[in-house]
This record gives sequence, C-alpha cells and structure tokens, in this order.
Amino acid sequence: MADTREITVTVNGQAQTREVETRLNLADFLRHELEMTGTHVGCEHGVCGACTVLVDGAAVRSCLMLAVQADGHEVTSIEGLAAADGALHPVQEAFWKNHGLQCGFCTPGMVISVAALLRDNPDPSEREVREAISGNICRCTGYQPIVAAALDAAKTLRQGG
Amino acid sequence: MELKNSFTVAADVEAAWRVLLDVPRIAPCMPGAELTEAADGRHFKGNAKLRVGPVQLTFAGEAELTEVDEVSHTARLSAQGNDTKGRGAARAEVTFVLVAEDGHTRVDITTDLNLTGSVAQYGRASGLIDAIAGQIIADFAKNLEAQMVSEPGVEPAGAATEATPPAAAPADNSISGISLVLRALWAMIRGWFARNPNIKSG
Amino acid sequence: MGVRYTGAQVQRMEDPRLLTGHGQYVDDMHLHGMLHAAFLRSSHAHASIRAIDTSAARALDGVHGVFTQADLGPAVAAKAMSQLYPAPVIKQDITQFPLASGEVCYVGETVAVVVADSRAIAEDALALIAVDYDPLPAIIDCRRALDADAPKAHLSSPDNFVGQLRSAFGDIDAAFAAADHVFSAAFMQHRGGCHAMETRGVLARDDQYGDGLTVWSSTQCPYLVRRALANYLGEAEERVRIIAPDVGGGFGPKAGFYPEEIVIPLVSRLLGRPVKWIEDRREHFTATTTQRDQQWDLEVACDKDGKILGLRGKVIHENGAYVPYGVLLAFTSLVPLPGAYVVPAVDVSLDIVFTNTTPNTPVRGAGRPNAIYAVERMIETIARELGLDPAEVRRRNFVRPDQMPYETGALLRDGSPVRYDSGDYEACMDQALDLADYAGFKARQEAARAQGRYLGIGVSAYIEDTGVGPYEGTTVRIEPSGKVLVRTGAASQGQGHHTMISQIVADQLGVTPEDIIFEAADTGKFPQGVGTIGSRVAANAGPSSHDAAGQVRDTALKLAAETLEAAVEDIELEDGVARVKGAPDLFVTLGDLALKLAPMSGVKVPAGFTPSLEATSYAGSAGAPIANGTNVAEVEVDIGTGEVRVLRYSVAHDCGNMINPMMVEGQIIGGVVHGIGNALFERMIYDDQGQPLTTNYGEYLLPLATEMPHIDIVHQVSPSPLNPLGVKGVGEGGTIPAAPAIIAAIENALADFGVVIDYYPVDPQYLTGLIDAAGAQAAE
Amino acid sequence: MKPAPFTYHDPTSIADVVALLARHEDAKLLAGGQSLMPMLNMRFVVPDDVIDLNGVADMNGIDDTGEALSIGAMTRQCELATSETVAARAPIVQQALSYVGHFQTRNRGTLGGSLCHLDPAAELPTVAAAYDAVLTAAGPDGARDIAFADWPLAYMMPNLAPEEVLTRITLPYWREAHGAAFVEFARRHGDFAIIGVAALLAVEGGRITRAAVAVGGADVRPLRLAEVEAMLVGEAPGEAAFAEAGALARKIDAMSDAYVTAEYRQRLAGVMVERALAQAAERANGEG
Repeated sequence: MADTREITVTVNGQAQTREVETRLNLADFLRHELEMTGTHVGCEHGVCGACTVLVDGAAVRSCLMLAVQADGHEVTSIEGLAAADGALHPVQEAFWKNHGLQCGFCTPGMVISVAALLRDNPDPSEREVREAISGNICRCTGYQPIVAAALDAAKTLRQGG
Repeated sequence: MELKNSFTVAADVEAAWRVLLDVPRIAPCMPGAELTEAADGRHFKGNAKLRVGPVQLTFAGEAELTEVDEVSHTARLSAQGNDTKGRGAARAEVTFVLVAEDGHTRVDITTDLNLTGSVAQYGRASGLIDAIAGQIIADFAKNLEAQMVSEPGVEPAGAATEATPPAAAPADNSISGISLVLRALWAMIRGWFARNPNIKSG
Repeated sequence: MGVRYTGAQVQRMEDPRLLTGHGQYVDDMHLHGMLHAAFLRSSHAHASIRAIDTSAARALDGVHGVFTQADLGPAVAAKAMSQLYPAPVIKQDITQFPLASGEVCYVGETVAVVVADSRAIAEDALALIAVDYDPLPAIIDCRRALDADAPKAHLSSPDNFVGQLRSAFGDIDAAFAAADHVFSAAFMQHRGGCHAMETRGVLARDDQYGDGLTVWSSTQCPYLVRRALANYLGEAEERVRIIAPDVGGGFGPKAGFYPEEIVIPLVSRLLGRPVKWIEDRREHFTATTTQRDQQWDLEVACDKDGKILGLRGKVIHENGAYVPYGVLLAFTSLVPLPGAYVVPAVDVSLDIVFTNTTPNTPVRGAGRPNAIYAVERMIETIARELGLDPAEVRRRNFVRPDQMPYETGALLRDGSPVRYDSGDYEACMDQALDLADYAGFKARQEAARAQGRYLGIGVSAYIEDTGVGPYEGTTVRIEPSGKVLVRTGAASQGQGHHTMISQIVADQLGVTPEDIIFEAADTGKFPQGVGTIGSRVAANAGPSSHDAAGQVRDTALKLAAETLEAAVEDIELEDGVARVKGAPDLFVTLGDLALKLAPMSGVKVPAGFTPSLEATSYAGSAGAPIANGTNVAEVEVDIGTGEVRVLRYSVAHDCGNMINPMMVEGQIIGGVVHGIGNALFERMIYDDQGQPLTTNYGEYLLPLATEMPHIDIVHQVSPSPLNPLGVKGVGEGGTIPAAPAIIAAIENALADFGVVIDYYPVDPQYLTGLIDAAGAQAAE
Repeated sequence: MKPAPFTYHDPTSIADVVALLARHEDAKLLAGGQSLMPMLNMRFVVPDDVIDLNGVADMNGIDDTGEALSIGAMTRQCELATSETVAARAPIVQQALSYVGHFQTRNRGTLGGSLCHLDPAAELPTVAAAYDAVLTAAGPDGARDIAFADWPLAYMMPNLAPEEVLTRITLPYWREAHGAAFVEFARRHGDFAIIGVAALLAVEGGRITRAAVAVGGADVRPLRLAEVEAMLVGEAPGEAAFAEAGALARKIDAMSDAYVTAEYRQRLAGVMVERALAQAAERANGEG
C-alpha cells in the first residue's frame, strides 16, 4: 500500500488539509492536489527556479521539498502575492511595465524570488539583482528587462508604493 | 569501453584452460558478481553489483560462453544484465586467449563493456564510471590469476600483472601520493565487503 | 483617427493573467477522469527489438494500460509517421513510428507507453517493462557518416546519405580565376537545443458521440498538428481539434509533429478516458528535436582590396536518426548565403546525413545563424590575412541601398528569388559602431593590456529572410456589445501576438485594445493556419488583421453614413463610435451598427449589406521581407582560466516599422542572450556509443542573468514595401549575429597569440588549449 | 521524474534517527534536500525508507567554543552565510558560501548535507579540508569523531557506517593572525566548481609561518597540498612564492570527465592556488 499521510499546509493564508503520498513533492501538491497551477515545474532537479515559492517566508525550490515536509508550515505562492482586491504587488506591476516576461513560464519563480530579495535587501545593486535571479532560468527575455523591473520595484517599495 | 589485461602463470595451458572454463569457479573472481544458476556448461544466470557514489546498481541477467575454441584456447563470455530498479543495463564481451610460453601460460583478457540507460547518461561521472569499471576488471584478472595459481601444479611465473584500464591511467602524482586508480580500488574493496555500504544522507 | 496604438510601447494584454499565476498551460489543465502517461524510451542509440514483455507493468496496481506500437490497433500498427515537408531532394525519407516497431535508432526514441492513475505510478511501471534489445553499431559523428565503413543508422539503409542541397549561382570558376587572393577556413558549428522552460505536453480527450477528438498541445503549429494527426488517423480535420493553450516558449522544436501527439490521443480513445502526458526535463534532452553539428569547409575569392568575388565550399549537416521535418533546417543553412554582401558567385553544397541521435529540426534562427556565421568568418579571415579593419572589409562589400531591391541569386524554399527589399546596411553598421564606441576601443584595449588584461572587440552583420508565407489569417467581428472579437491562426509562445494584433485592430476601428476579445491557436475557432516559425507572424498576421479590420471599418463607415445621413468621408471612428466629423453629438455606436447587421426575426438587414459586421483576411507579405542589422561585442578573456566575459554588447537593427518597440526590444535581447548561449555555453554531447551525456541543467549550460552583458539597442527603420504595415520579422534577429560577433572579439583579444577558433561553443578549456599551443609555438 | 515509492519517517531526536537507521537497511537521510531530492526525482537513488532530519532537535546551531566553531550538521547554509560569529571567526566559510548554488538552495541546503553528499566539486568540503575539520557522527555505540582527512573514502562516499548520522562539524580556529581566501572557477555563477581553492596563511615578521591549501574539484575528494604548504612556510608572501606554489599545484592528481580533462583541471589548479594565496596574503596583513 502507498505510504500516505494527512497534512495541513497554510497556503496564501488558507489552511489546506489533504491526505498525500509521502513521495509527492510540494510543487505537485500545490499544482495537482490544490489545483493552484500558478507555480510551475521546469526541471525537477532544483536548477531552473520556476517552482520557487516562499516557505515560512524563505524562497525555496518546491520541487526539492516533499509535501509532507510542509505540514504545519506557511507557503506563499504566486497566487498569494497580489492584494485581496486584485491590486498587483509592486514587483508584479514593475514586471508588467518593464516587459519583464514573455511566455510567463519562469515568471512565478522569478517574481517570488525578486519579492523575497527586495524584502531582505530594499536597495540592491544591479549585480545583486542579477545574482539573486541567477537561480531562475529564463529563455525568452534575456534577463535585462527583469533586472530593470526589479530595480524599478525596489524604488517604488522604498517610496512606500 | 575496451579494457585489456594480461598475466602469466607457471602452468601448462591445459591446466589454466580447465580453470578458465569452470565458470562457476571463476565467477566470484569478479567483485560483486554472484552466480545464481548454471544450467549447462555454457549458460549461466546471476547478478553483479556496481556502486558509483550514492548510486547502488545491481545488474541481474545472464552470461553465456558463446565461443570455446579448444585448439586456439580462446574463449568468449558474453554477459548482459538490467539494473533491478530500471536505471540502466550493462553488456560485456570478455575474450580470453591462453598462450603457451615455454611452459608458462599467458592469459590475455579483452573486455568490451558498455553501459546504457540513465546511469550511463551522467557526463560528470563518466570518467569515474570508466575508472571504477576498469578497476573491477583489473581486480577480476588478479583474482583469476590467484585461482589459476591455486590450481595444483601451477605457481605464479613472477610476471607482474599489468592492469591497463583505459581512461584514468594512473596519473603521475608526486603530491598526494595515491593514484586515482589505486584509491578507486581501495574504495571498491572497502565498498563491497562493508555490510550493505550505503550513503546515509544528502 | 483616435489614439495611435501601432508603434506605441503598449503594456502587454497577456501579462496580468501570467503575473498572478492564472496562465493556462497544458499541465495546468485537469479534466474529470484524467489519467497520466509515461513513455518508455530506447536506452540504445541503435538496436533491434526482439521482444517487449509488458505483463509485469500491466499488473501493477493503478495502471490502466501499457501499449506498444502493435497494441495501438490494427489500422495503425504498421503505419509510420508521415513526412511533414516532402521534397524530392530527400533520397531516404525515413520517418519513425509513434512507438518503435522492431528497430530503435536513437536514445530517447519512444518504445512503449504506460497510462496510470498518476505520473508516479506510470513511471513505477516503466521499470517493470522488459525489452530484449539486440544492440547494433551506431554512427554518432556526422563527419564520419558518409565514410564507406561507417555504421548504418538504419538496418534498411545502404548508407547514411539523406540528400544534398546546393546553392549555386554566378560564374564560380571565373570568380576564383580572377581572384587576387583565395583564403580558406574550416569550422564546426554546434547550435544546441530548445530548452523552453515549459517542456512539451499533450492532453487528449476523445468524444466520438460529441465533438470528436480534442487535443491540447504545447505546439507552435496547431494546424500542422491537426493535418498530420487527422492524416495518420484517417479522420476529417474538422473532427480533430488542436488547441495550443498558453505555451511556455517554443524556439523552433515545438513547431514539429511528435510521436506523443499521435500516441496520447490514440490511447485516450482506446481507454475512453482523457490522458495527459507531460515531458520531463530529462526526456526533453532526447525526445524533443534539437540542432547539433554542421561541419563547414569554405573558400573565399577576393581582390586585393578585400572585395569578395566568390564563395564556395562544402557542408556536412547532421540530421539525426530520422527526417521528420523535411530539409527545412538544411535549406535555411544555405538561403542566407552570401549574407549582407554583394557576392557575384556562390557554390556551396550541403550533404544531409543520418546519425543515431535525436532528429535535428530548427532552433531559433534555424540554419540562418549557421550561414551568417560562415559568411562573417570569411570576412574575418580576409581582414586578418590582408591586415584590414574588419568593419572596413564589410563596408567594401555591403549591398548598397541603391541596388535594392537586390536579388542575391539564391532561392527561397517556395522557389522565389531571395530579394533584399529595403535597408541601409552600411548606415546600420555605423550606428552600431557608434553605439559600441568602436573608435575608442583601441585605447580601452591598450589600457587593459597594461594591467595584463586582454580585451577584444568583434563585429558581425546579418540579413534575415522573415515572414515566410503563405498566410496567417485573422477574423475581426464587432459584437452588438461593442466589443471586438479577433480570431487568428497565429499561435503565441510568449511573443505577445495578442497585444501586437490588438494594437493594429484598435487603430483601424478607433477602439482600445481592452475592447478586444482575442482568441488564437485553436483550430476549432479559426479555419486555417500555418504556424509560428522563422520570425513570420508580424509580417503575416499583421497584414491580415490590418486588412480584416480595414474591411470592417469600411463597412461600418458606409453603414454609419447611411444611418446618420452623411457622406462616408465625413464619418470617423473613435472611442467606439462612428461620428460625423465636427458634430460630436451626431454618432452611432459600433455595437448598434453591429446590431443592424445581426437582427432577429422579422427585421431586414439594410440593403447592400450582408449579415454580421465582420471580415476575414488571409493577406500577408508579397515576398519575404529581409531584416538586417549589425552587432558589436566587447569581451575580456582571462588567459589564466580561459574564461570569456562579454563586457558590452551593442545592436543596431532594422526590422522595418515596429508595431510595439518594447516587444521588439524584448525579442532582440532574448535572441542575443540565446545567441550568447550558443557561442559560449550550450553543448549537448554524446559518447561514442550514442549515449547522451548531457541530460540535466547542471551540465547543459543555459545562459544565466549573472553572465550576460547589458545590451544597448538602436533602431533603424527601413519600412518593407512588401506589406501595408511596412513590417519585417525580428524573432530570430538577436540570435543570428551573436556567435560571429563574440568569436571575432575573442580572436581580437588573443591576437598576440594568433588564435583562430574553429569550433563553437567556445569553452575555457578549448581556449586555454589554443593559448598554450600558440605560446608553445611562440617559444620554439 | 517522480520519486519511486518509499516509507517516510520524521524522527525528533538523534537517538530516534540511529534506531531507525539500525532498523532499515536501505534508508537515506533527508537533510536540506538540495542533493538527495534531485537523485530521488531522477530515480538514481531508490531507497526503501527516507528519514527526514528536519524535525530532529539539537542538530542545529552555530557555537563559538573559544577554540573552534562548532556547527550543527542541520544548520542551514543561509544561516552560516549571515552569522556574525562565522563572519568574525571564520570568514572563509562565508566566501565559499557565496559560490554555493543560489540563495533559494542555500535557504534549505545544510552544512552536514553537503559534507555527506561529498560532490567532488562542492565548496564546503574543500573549506573543511583546509581547516582540518572534525566531524562528529552518532551511532549505536555513541559518538565518533572523524578527522576530515579520513572523511572521504571514495567518489561521493563518506566515512559513515550505515547506522551512523553526522551530527556536528567543528572548525578549529587558527590562533595566529592570518588571512584566508576561497576562490573558485565555475562556468556560471552557482555552478559546480571546476576548481575551488581554500587557502589560509599566517604571516609574521614578513614570513609565512603557517599555510593550509586545499583544492576541490580536481579529484574525487578535496586534496590538501602538503608539499605546497611545506614549501610556503618560511617564504616571504609574494608573487615569487605564490608562482612556485602554483607550479607545484599543477602536478595535482586530477580526474577527467565528459567535459573537463585532467590536464585542464591541473592547469586551473595552478592558476587558482596562486590567486587564492595572493588574496589570503592581502588579508593576512590587513590590506584585503
């Protein structure tokens, strides 16, 4: 019989309880158990960064965590970044303004990583931004518009935007 | 990947040939190999372990003496097996040629070993897999020689065993003193005979 | 005419949805009763299959079916896939079976499929399938493929020769006879794979009593998939609906037709359940077509001033194990010759060969980067041998504006001549040189040399044939609500077609992009389509949406004139209404006009009008608009480690009028970074048994944010006369010139060592080898 | 690429871990998961049992014992990277960490996980080698200290018996005023190092009094260059000494793989040792 456990994970502020196979990774838990498909899976070996979510506020690869490891913890996924009324987070707004996305597949991981960066480092240099997103592969944009978006969002956030 | 090994024993070629054809007897010479079935003199079933870092492979399959030429004392053993957990397959053609040299017998072994499947598709470890496999074959030659030597009326002819595994020829290394191949050997022996060797975490 | 959207930096309509996690990619779709599939793939580069035992796999709890080719049903069991692009030049037109039938010819080829309750269980079952392979010799190195003793990629083949293409025009012998100098160069080009962040995926649902077969696929060409799948199944195209939902990047390889796009629909039909298959990243390395190697051997004839008289040579093109996609890739490797230059005589032949590796089809730029790399290498060779400034050699050879439209002598795939429609190549280069401060480089180079650092600068100029026909149609319809429905065949993988086409339609109808309902890439919603390849959408869907919206505009103006009893010339469309110029309160809404042409029972349609305020157009470009540009790369080479860092990258480009400059720049920056990946990082290697060794992203090096330079861009605009919008394509413009610019810069940095590069991607180990060899030579 | 099925255990004490290890023959320990999870997803590693260490008490924390840094095996790499204590007492650890993967992987990756996975190109084992770290393992017969020199047995095979778990890593301080540097050459930021070098130099009266040079990525294990260290002691820190050190380092034992030859690794070892020593020397006399 498959090894399963009942877990409760608070996702974007809402407690979600499911019984899951222990081999299920956190990305697939969000995408297929909760059908919150904003988090994307690009490589399943911890390099592309498309699956990046916040667990207890820390940006992590959700494909490298088992869902059972998130039991009793807080997860923030891309669906939880905008305000309740739908107003975009300053990082989302800046990505839109600076054409920081094209196909949108790396975007959830990219936006979460930039949001985590700016929370911990409100005034990063371009080099610090590029290092922070060096763990998020994008094949479409060539990164330059994303770096511009991150610096733009940093300015907005510093001005209390 | 092709490997060549040879050694000489003080025995007439017929005695050495008898040991060679006794596959159940020489199978244990291969580290990690285990014969489970010997249907007739020619067809055998068994498995062989290959450990590459944290990945423990067990190839289950069969071997066959596909060629036995009494006149030229040439024998060919073809073996192939699949990893029990589906990570790849191994295939080997081992050719033995016994040459009588003034009362002694030189045993030339040519091994053509190929790995396929996911375990063979990891570029960063490809150098290592060759070195480890090369070491296993060199080990097999040494153990085979020991078997032949223990045959009554046969002693070592004093010729050093030349093990010439291909990829990682022992690099000249005046600094750390231990060549890669020797260390791979030390690790292999320690690896095989420790109780269920296993990396504990990662 | 209202607010002008065409030409403005409009923020994209697609973004809010994608930024908040509400994209709809294939793997995001969950259908009731949906099962999951996993494929068993060949672990041998070449082998015959004696037997496949699926009994243990079928017995595993949670498995609903295990299929080999024979299990797919008698109608198709012996049926190989069809040739997508037939061409007489193909001498061995060998395509693969959806699931291998007796012989496998590359690692990754589909052998069997398991369908189960979950992907995890399906993968568990794969390990239980026993395949009795009989390994056969395999040919891996394309340069050895035509040797007499080379292993044959297929049991049935006499040799590995697929066919030969030749681009020959002008009097080549006269050119070489008259030459003051003949220089030669030989080099290998390795282009690398697709590696869109979204791997491929197929979801199929069959409803024989309802709307037939529906297939969601991460494809760039839904209509090509519909035609090929309907053809294979022997069904009417209308009963095979292909939908490309959000697609996470394509870059070429998602433009083909794959075995999984047959097998998944078939097993869904056989099991009576929706079935989803998502390619995982390791599969992507071998199951998705790619571009690997081309070996070029060229000679160039020139006069004493470096003016090119003729170009000749041979190319060996690796096609991989099968020929799924015709010879498109081989063809685009010759068409752009001779590049941006006047070359009176060309004679280059290209041999297409089989190897036991993943089939090769176009990756961003297709063969164009290869052809332009070849031409630019010969320019660099001339400059080096004659001691001329590389920019000067280009200046002396550029096609000049007064020669346009200029026919090079080469032919496009549809047989029409390659004709440079507009552009000032020399002025474009000068803009790039200014942007890069090319003049000031000598000083920068010497200052760095004083600190023991090696800087180098490299130039590359390119042309690109874009907008290949025949069409990409669009329907525009105004609804009674006043909203405008736009439907097109154009399939997007992130290029922003929704925004681009909405800008064009909004300007024609005096509405805002937000008023437009955009539907695309669904064969059930628009009758015919071609696909998104070769930077073609702007030059095809641009004109068709412009034309369709124009027809609707004309009808609306005529109807409004009648309604408002005014002359047609006095009516203007703005803010969603048709009004009499100068009499703002005399107007009728577009919605009301639409209602007049869509009445319910008992109401007449106005005379002279047909129902529904809509139009469909398949207008495109009258030929292939030729985009062009010049890139300048400045690099530093660390001669201790061999590392190359790109310090500065300048682009001057011309793709005619730009509908959305922000999105054009996005395509260029993304394209350049893809080109830098090809020049320095991306390499897929096989061992001599054909086992792929590069199967993860720790070893296949995609360009990351930290290694990329800031890319400065200046636009030149030479409107194309071939379509009313004056647009040309730009999707591949960034990728094409990157490798030649960077490699010229590396050679410039290492001029002291006399390094000549004959392979890319250039990695530090290869460079230190060249540096050490040059050093040793110098020491002798 | 989904893992094969396994039974998951989440013990809360080291004793529980040891008991589980004794009971389950084919088990893997899950620490940060940045190394094991990819191998599980790719089914390279197919254990019957996975023992999660994240809930185990007292395997975490950074203590300054006055003599050494004593670090719990489950301490996250990001915690080490931002710790004031580590910055003050062993800054080379933080330099090395800046090369380790990406901030998302360092948020989960642990010091113990990296030392047990023992990828030949990993940065932290190289630092541990330079420091002559002592690794403490817990097993059925209690704790066992292992000098780092004895830790790597072979390719990705640490000196841990099947029933043992690594619990603590101790980095003994250098008493003498010294400078330290970690440098690495990798193709991209965050990639596996082709060659990484950890160098510590104590300098007094214009002479090198103590040297430690460890090279990672060349061989299956980090290598202490004993001959280079011996040569450096007594020399004046400067280009001449470091050039000679580099030349010696080029004779290091190195392996080849599908991408990088032994010769290139040896050439790089020479270049990187020279650069690491120069940086360490600058820091030794307070310039760097």
